[in-house]
Amino acid sequence: MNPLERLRARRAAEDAGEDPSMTTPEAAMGRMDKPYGAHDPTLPPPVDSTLDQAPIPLEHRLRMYELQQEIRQVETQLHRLFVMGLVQGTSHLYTGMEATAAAFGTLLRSDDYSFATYRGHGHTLARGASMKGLIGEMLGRESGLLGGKGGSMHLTSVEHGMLGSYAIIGAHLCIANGAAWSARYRGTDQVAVAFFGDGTTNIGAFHEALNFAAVYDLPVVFVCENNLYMEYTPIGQITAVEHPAADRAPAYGLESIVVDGNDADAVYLTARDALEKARSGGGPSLIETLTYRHGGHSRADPGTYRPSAEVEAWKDRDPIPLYHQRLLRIGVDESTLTGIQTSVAERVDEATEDAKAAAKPDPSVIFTDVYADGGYQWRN
Amino acid sequence: MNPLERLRARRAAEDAGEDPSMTTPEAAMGRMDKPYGAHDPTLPPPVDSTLDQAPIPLEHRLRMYELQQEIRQVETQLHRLFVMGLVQGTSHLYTGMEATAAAFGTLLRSDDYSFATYRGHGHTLARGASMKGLIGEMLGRESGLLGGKGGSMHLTSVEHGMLGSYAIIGAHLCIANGAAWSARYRGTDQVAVAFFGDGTTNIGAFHEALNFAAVYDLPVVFVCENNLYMEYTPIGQITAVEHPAADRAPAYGLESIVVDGNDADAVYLTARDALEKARSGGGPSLIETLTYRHGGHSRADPGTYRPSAEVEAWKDRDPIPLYHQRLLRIGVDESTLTGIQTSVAERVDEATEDAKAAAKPDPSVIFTDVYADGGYQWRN
Amino acid sequence: MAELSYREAVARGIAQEMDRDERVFLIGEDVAGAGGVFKTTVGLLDRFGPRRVVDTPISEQAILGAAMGAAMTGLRPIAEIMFSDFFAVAWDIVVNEIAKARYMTNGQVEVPLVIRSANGGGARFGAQHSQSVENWAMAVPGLKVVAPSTPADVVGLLAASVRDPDPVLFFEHKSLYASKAEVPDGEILDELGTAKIVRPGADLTIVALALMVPRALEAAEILAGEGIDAEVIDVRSLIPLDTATILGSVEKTSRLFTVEENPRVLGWGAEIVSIAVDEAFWHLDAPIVRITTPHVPLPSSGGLEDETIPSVERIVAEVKKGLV
Amino acid sequence: MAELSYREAVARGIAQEMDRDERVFLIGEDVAGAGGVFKTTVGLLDRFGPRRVVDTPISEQAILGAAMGAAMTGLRPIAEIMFSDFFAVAWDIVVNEIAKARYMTNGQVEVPLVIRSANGGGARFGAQHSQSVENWAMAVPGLKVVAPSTPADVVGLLAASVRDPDPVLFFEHKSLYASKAEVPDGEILDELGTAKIVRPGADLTIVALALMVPRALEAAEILAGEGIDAEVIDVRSLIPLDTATILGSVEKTSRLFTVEENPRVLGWGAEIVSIAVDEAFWHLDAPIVRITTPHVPLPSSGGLEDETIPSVERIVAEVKKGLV
Ligand SMILES: Cc1ncc(C[n+]2csc(CCOP(=O)(O)OP(=O)(O)O)c2C)c(N)n1
Ligand SMILES: Cc1ncc(C[n+]2csc(CCOP(=O)(O)OP(=O)(O)O)c2C)c(N)n1
Ligand SMILES: [Mg+2]
Ligand SMILES: [Mg+2]
Repeated sequence: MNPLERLRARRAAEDAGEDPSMTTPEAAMGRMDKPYGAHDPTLPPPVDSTLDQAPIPLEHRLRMYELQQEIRQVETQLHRLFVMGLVQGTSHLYTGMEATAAAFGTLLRSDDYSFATYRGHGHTLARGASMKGLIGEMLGRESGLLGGKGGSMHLTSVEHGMLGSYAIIGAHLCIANGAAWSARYRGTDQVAVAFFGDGTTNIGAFHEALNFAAVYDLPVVFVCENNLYMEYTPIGQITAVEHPAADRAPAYGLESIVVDGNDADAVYLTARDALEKARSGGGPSLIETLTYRHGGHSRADPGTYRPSAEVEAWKDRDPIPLYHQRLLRIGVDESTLTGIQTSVAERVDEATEDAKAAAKPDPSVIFTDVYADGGYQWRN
Repeated sequence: MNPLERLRARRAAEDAGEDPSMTTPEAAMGRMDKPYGAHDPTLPPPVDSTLDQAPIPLEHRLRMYELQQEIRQVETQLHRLFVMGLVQGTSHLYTGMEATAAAFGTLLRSDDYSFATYRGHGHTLARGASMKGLIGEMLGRESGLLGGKGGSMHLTSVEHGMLGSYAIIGAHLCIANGAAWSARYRGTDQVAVAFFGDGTTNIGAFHEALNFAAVYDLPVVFVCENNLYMEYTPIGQITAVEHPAADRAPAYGLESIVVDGNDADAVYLTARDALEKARSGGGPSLIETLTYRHGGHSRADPGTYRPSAEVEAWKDRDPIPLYHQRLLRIGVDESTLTGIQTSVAERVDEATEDAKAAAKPDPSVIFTDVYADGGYQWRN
Repeated sequence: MAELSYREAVARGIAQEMDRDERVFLIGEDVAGAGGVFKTTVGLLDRFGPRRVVDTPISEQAILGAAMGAAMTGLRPIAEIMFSDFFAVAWDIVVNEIAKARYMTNGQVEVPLVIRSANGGGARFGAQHSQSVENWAMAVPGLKVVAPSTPADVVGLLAASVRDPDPVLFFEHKSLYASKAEVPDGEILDELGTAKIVRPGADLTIVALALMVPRALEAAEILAGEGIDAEVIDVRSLIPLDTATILGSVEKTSRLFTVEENPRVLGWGAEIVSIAVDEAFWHLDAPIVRITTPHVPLPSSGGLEDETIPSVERIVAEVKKGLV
Repeated sequence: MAELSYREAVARGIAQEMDRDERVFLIGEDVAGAGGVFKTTVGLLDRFGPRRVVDTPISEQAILGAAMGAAMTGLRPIAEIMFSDFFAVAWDIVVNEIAKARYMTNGQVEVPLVIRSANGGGARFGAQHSQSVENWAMAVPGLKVVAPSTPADVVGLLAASVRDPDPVLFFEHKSLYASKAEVPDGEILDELGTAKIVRPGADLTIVALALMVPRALEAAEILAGEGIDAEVIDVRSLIPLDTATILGSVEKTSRLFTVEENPRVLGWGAEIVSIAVDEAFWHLDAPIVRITTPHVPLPSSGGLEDETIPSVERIVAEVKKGLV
């Protein structure tokens, strides 16, 4: 049973008055009854080919394809640069999870607000932030989005509506509320979107943010990218419910939404509704996208705690080939897609060269921008 | 519609596939659409007279009566002492809410653990802690439960299993988990109980504590005493769901439980099940008891933000006369009850005299018990 | 010129800024309908309506997070943390997010907001509702930290804080709320980072903050009666810190005393001492004396609490001891 | 005697105490199966099983609350906060609950627990994963604060912390995890509140902590080459603080320097300076110099980070400047 089927089965069982925790084998999965890394694999859902017919403009589909390519290729490049010893600090790649950022990136209006986590490369690129700036930041260069002062975990590009990557779990859900608050206060119809992981649903700030958004009907969309793991721990092992976000939505008067996070079209349709709802005064949504990271949690992690059958099944379910196939099915030329791939590759190479050639930041910047006067003087 | 009926109606509407937020007037109540203090009153549920026949030992019922009397009379006395200018600091009376503490106090085993809030006089007395110690503490005397160092908001009597009153919202739910953890770790079947208010359900620590308890199946019972207000704000106005605790229980895989908190027998039956479940390894429960405080939030508050129809309806639904009537109905003599009342009154008077006569703490205690060596030396 | 309580001055300061700038709004627990648990925001809901004066759930992280997000996107929030002890439940948002956003984003993000909070002891509330935590805030780069001692300063420094482009933690002292003084009519705008010599003197310098300022002044009067002429400085803002005024005074008097309410270890006095030792060492005629709350959580009972927090008598005694 | 890394010493210290005392258990995010994100707890799950080595959700308040409740009821928890920056998300439990429980209850409640955390910079993790926050903890009455600089001290001070009846915050330094040194065989038990003179010297005193200790030692060697004989003290525990050793050294050398990684304002150095000025004033021959991270959030890029945290070169330079 895949997670979506499981959710449906559980709902059905509940409707029938059964207690599913006593009857389904998955219910036991959650707790510490297996040796480490030996838990049952969670397999991906089958591709929903009816989505081929979804009412999505072709230009949006091509943009999603391009964004997924951009993100994948940048992440792959960053991995290479890391192996070469050029990437500074930690990094958390988004490889395998591209569909969510791509769908939202395609739909968000340029004045909407994004808030991401330390795993935020994809969300940053999806808003149109500069590839040079991103790679430059990863290499700790002056040309970086943050001038080398923030690093991989804090990517921000305010001019693109990308209001930051936040490296301590939870806070940015609360901060996204504030941007949504501000939008409504100022009488605009901007929307704020906060992306975060499954593990993040267990921290207090998640709860405060969701209730707060619901109470004030804020134009905010919370997107839980459930990649099944909190670092090295299967999410089910440390979470009281199977769907860490969707099963909590009713606690905030919200609808439970689980969507295939490896299918950009599935995410697109859900995102479109949620954004529309928020923009028109309908209040917040909480969306759980089911996905998987191809690599480890961070650059240092080989990811061996994951059952290999699981890793393989999800790699087979890679969002990019899936989307490539869909585009071919609906009549896009292979050459168009190859053209996109190639032009992305060229831009990635160019950005890489740019970053490598960029200067290291001047030490004087250590003392800039602590306060609004540009400096760090806390005394006279 | 009273809250219980409302809950049932809402559930029924949901089962029927309706969206109740669009159809019931109560749904709108929650938000800021009325002038301050002019929200619709929330009326108490009718007395459930079938509880007369509940299988509760008479000695337990008499104990619950006695405890409710103790708590009520102590609170009334403290109010008098406050008016006389003798009570130090703030105080948060439990008047009107006695049934919950009385039921749990009657059921808890002497080695179980209680954790309460700043509104903890009742929970402290219900564990058998000394009345002299309690009143002494309120008067800031050396004879106080905390020697005058903690005050009203931190009542503790470890020897009675009363592990403390916590004045900052939320933390003690997490701490109660630890006591439950410890009980299981040590192989005992002790249970920990945490009491807290409706307003407390919106803070992050609530969420972390509930998930944590559920994940590890801890022997802990969370008791939300929903008195309809967070300080001066109607709970519905700042909470996304109608039942701040019960509607969140499913988010932790727990059953939704709402009980009449002004009927000690109703609380008793629910508490008994939850304690039994916890004690036998069945894990945590979350109980919401519906109740009302007769007075203001704290000693300084006249409580004018509450519709007078509401205050009157709930005062009519006072748990103590209700229980008195029940005991008469099931055959207890009026004289037995009067006897209990009188003996409690005598003990309250005695404790008051004791506290008034007690010495003020010696200033030297300012420097004791910061560290385990008894002192405050942080350096040599 | 009208006499105003410190409590009323808070509402007046907020109203002045809300009148001036539509981007300013007030958010916190029971700040709207109830006018604040300390009655510091009475009348604001009626005057500015529920869009700009907002009651919240008990969700300090959500409150400060919302204030931050709003500040990042063009508004000027004033958020209330009811008791400063409760900063601890949202400390991550304050120190890791609000304080660092500008720096980490290389100046892309601005967080112009004010967080007001009731600080300090004296009400027999016990150890979780009486702390002076201005030193917690002072230790965090990126924050500004203000603590007024008079009604006029409340209005003027609050206005300066609201207009400041950086995040400001604004500590109101619970035990000063009832105190009254003349406050000039019309708009008042003061300046952060300016200490005030509230009593000139020649023999020694006493540096104090918030509730300790009136106590230091009273102590100075008593000392004057004994022929000791103390200069009293009201620090007013810990960050930015007006070291020029403090060091100038030390150069004149050669003797320095700090009077602080926070517990002793790493109270703000330690920073003043360290700066003075570094930069006015050759002017010092004697050890610098920190008069502080001892390093204990605060006891609740009246007599105990009064003994714990520096009193006028203790200031007098310690100064005299320090002068020997 | 075996050579052990600082990282391995953590696991050894925990194992030693878990072997000794059944009441000790370890709880934190990814401490069990994965052996910790810094690999400091490798092998403990296999050795002690899932009852005593427990992985948790990302719920720092729940983790520390559970540790507190368990400590109150007879256990001896060791909880991990993965990065010390994350203390901020559970600061209320630490400072308002754990630190104050004994005092507020007049001694009824005990909270014997250890909270271990990876502290400090050097890994290019940026401002939210690199802070040195030992000064936050030092300011709170009721806590003990320990920060070892060598593998042997890790084992011995961790053992002392676990056996201590008070709550201890135990700061491990990220940039020391890979460092190696000889560690005696068998049980090691050290003592809190004892600073160590790690290099005797006659001309000046350098007081350092954690990663700053090896840097101070290296600086001292360079200074020795120029004829300057520095005494280096490893503070080891900020609370309890061994002022006797520090003041004794100052009385001998008359010159004091502190080297600290936390940002400048109200870093622990400020307390040492204040104590020295108060109690060794007449011994001081010159201003006391605090060598600190400047008062900024930490930048992430390698070159910037290295320039920000005190380096051997900076220590040498500042000492020489301070001696003029
Ligand atoms: C408050 C806090 N606790 C712990 C961490 C360490 N940490 C970083 S990522 C992570 C796992 C997050 O899992 P999830 O939310 O599922 O996101 P994912 O990494 O899978 O995208 C943890 C525990 C943190 N950054 N912040
Ligand atoms: C973290 C925190 N925020 C705010 C407060 C101030 N406060 C004290 S009681 C209270 C209302 C609590 O309401 P509820 O949980 O319903 O309990 P009740 O007082 O009704 O028993 C508030 C906001 C606090 N003590 N702690
Ligand atoms: Mg995840
Ligand atoms: Mg309530």
